[in-house]
Amino acid sequence: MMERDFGSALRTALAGLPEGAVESLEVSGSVATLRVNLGSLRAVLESLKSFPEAACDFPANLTAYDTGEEMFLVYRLASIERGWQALVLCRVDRSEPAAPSVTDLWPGFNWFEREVYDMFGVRFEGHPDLRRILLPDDWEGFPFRKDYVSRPSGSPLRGPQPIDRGAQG
Amino acid sequence: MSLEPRTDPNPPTAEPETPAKGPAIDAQALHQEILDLGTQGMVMNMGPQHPSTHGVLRLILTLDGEEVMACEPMIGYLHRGLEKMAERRPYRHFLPFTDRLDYVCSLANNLACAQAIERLAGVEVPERAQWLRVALMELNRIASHLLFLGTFGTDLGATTMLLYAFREREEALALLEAITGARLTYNWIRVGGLPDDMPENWDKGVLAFCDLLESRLPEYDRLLTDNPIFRRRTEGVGVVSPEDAKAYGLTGPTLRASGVAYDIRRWAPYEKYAEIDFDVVVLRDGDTFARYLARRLELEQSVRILRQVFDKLPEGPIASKVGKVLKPPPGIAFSQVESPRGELSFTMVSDGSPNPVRVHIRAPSFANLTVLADLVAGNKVADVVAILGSIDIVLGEVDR
Amino acid sequence: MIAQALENPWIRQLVNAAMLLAVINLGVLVLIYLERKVAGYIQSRLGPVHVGPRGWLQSVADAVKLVLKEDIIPAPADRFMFVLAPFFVFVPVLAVFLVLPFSSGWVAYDFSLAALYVIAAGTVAIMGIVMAGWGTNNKYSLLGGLRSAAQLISYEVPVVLAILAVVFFAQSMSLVEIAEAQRGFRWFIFQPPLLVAAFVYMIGQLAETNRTPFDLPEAESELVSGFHTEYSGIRFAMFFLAEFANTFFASALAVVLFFGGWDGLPGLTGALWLVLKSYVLVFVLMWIRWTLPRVRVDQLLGFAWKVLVPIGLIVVLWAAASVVYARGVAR
Amino acid sequence: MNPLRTLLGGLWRIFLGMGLTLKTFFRPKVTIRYPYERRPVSPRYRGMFYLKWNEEKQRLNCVGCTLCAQACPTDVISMNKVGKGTTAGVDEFVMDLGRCMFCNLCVEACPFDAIYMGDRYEFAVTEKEGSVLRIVDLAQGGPENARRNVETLMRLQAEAAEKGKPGESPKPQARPAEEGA
Repeated sequence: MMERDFGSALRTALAGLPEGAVESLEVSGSVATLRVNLGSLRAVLESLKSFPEAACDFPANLTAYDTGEEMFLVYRLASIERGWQALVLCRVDRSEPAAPSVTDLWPGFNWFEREVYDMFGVRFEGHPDLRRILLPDDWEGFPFRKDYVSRPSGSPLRGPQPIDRGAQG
Repeated sequence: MSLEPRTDPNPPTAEPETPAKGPAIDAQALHQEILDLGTQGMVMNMGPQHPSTHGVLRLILTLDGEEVMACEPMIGYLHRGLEKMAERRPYRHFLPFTDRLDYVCSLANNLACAQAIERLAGVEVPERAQWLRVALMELNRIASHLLFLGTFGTDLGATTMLLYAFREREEALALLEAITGARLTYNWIRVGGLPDDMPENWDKGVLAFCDLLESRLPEYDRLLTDNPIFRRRTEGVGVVSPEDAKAYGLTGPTLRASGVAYDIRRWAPYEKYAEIDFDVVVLRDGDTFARYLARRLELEQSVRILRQVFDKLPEGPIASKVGKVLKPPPGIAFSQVESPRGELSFTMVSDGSPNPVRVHIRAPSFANLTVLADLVAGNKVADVVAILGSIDIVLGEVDR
Repeated sequence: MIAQALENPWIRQLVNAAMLLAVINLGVLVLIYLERKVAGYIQSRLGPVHVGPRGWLQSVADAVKLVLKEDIIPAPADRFMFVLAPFFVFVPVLAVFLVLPFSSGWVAYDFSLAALYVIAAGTVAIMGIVMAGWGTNNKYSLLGGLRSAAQLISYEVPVVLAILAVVFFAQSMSLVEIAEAQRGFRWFIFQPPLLVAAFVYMIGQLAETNRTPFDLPEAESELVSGFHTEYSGIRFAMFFLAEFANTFFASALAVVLFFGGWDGLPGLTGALWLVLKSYVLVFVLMWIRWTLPRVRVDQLLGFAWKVLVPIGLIVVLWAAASVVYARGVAR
Repeated sequence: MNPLRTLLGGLWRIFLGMGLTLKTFFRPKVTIRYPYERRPVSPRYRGMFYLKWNEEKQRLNCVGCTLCAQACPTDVISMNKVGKGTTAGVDEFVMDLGRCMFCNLCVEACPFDAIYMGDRYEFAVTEKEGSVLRIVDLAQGGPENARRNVETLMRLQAEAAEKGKPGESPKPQARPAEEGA
């Protein structure tokens, strides 16, 4: 029962979007997985939040992952009242990663976006203060990209190894 | 890694250089210049090495006397790159690393990580193991909340509270040591269950501890909860409205103190929480006292849960068979666990190889810390310590 | 030869002063040990046990350690203020012991305006603390120093009012006469107005000696340790001793003002009664310290001006009225 | 509420708190005076490692199968295997404790009941090299057992050589824990 009305609520919420916006949508249990293309990412997220049926107003998680060939953004939004959550996946161009910032919709994602920028180099347009959050400000390269080369710093006994900062991402 | 000191993002404004030694000082201009100067806030560093930042958190406070005009938290001093390390090891080798995330409640991290792998690889966990996992979670939650009571009391000056809370926490750690062998970094949850069964009459030890704790809770109330000075220091300080709490992605007691009923044990029940009868502690005021009281009342709920676990504990295997090399099918999965600090979630991506493509750790302390900067502005220095203490963060899981 | 040297008044006063200094420092060492033991027992732990029999020599070991430890003067510090500050805090505390009557004969100097002298000498310490706060050129110490200036000044007023009420009853400012007026168990604490005055006095002295719940200037959890963060070695020892000597003096003065000074059952000599009673009061101060949390700065000042000072004024009026009424009836 | 009542109410609750601290003042204390008294340690305590000594066979159980080394997330264990089949054993077993997390994965992975974590928790060292433990430090019963182990292995190898047949591979003894990670 839960899946049917969550699925229908999502479809009504996303009805107003252009055709190619949502590439795929499956619902299993209380989690809906949407694949969205970058162009209409912002529109999908806005409708997920504002549409009364979907009402995904809780910013549960935002991260990214890089498989070496493609890079994906992963948004997880929950609706506390209705008890379901939406997992939104969106492919991002690896060489020039950029995405619309959603800090105005969910202030909670401010630091999450800064961390994704810090680790993957995804530039979030519209982010109030896009700086590195975990690494020192003058760190070169984005460590979590698969093409970031850094040999391990050696075991304490073998002494510090010269750290090769690796080819820039 | 560059070792020179980090550049200060907002260096104090440069001194206006004194006007050149002209023949006559233009009094009017000088006077105007002094007026324009206005009160220049004193930029002060609280941390990263400070008695009450609960770890290596650095707060750049701009003070106007005792008032805090602006605060910018700087994190990353404890960043070890755990998520990158996970990509270089087989799935199950990463489990011991998760103890070092939220080192105050490491069993919650173990469970979140194991649960993510189990969901990714479709591994079933036997009944008995699920019940024992619930017992371990609640015991670890009690130990973590006791540590909170102690350090929060010390932050506000009541150092005796630390000794009383740690006296009870010692009993909990002894019980956890009896079953896992370790006192802090347990690493005692495996993919598919537990490494070993509980020693015999361990349950009697836990029930005895529950009675002891229940007899000591009224003492904590007399020392802190009902103390007028403690009330005056915490009531009405750092209020978070339910809308802001949700918008900032706060979770755990910090969110529930503002009136939002979001507890993963009831919202998306995992292990055996669906079959356990307990109340989710939800308060209304959203101030520092409410956050303290939320954790104080959760202690009673955890005791209630522990008592139910042992009379429903079935016989049976303690772990399910998992092959020598674990290769989950390609895909993405995430786990959700209610750690004492909030929703702890591991998101894992697999491409079928023995090593994960990506392991992301959604740490509750990281999300809860975002609200600190806005909460603290306008309060006093003493309140900064109280508010930070009431959010109860652990830097291990903030920096990962 | 010694007896002949003692005739010369200067030598006698010097010996007298040296003896007083020794008694105070010894008392403070005992006090430090007592504080750590009481803190331990309240927190269900043992406190110092290793150094000496049952840990008695612990404070001696602390003192020796502090003296031998290298005392560092931080580079950016204002050397002159940094070095001078401990003396400004330590000396007034010792100076104030001058007028404390251990028993009828045992007083260094029976000053007729002793009460006024005590208050005046006490305020010099405020300058010392602010000098320390400013001198170390460290932001935490500055905050600690300014906080304590505000705190000491605002809690000076209730203490003065309480002492004033006592002076009305004793009709004299000399501590010896105040104590004399209470001989034969007619302690001032049993007079209703002075009971409230004692309450106001004790809370005021809690703040004067920077003890919890008013230990803001050295709030560990906020300001690392306030004005004496950068001090180490002998200079820190002076601050440390000053604080404990001040605590002892505050309770000894309370005993003289309200609990009859050296008046006690004939068993012991007068002085021992005074010391015994003040140690009981010191125990109460420690007991409060290890139970209550710390107040915030604005609450601290608000409590002083909005609660303690009004009560103090009422007590003074009430005391004056009851003295006049008693005099009227007597005549 | 009128101010007098709040003041008195507050005072009363402060006295309640002080009553508690006074009661604890007279209650028995919880201090364990380490090093004179020690806290009892549970049988499953994960302290310093030791290689189990087999009394009848006069050798260490370890056959050098490196399963524990593979199970270790931080490559703490390295060993030098001698002999083959039933005469297999180790004459050197190095554990670099500087990298060890005491996570117990090696003990669970060992099918030959050879490596355990004991109850000793005082093994601080003054320099980094001190944290690298050799077989002489790890063998249960001290360094001479390490020596005897090597002697037994040499003897077994000599007997196997002159009988001319390599022993078949060692069967894992019965072991309570299930097949580990």
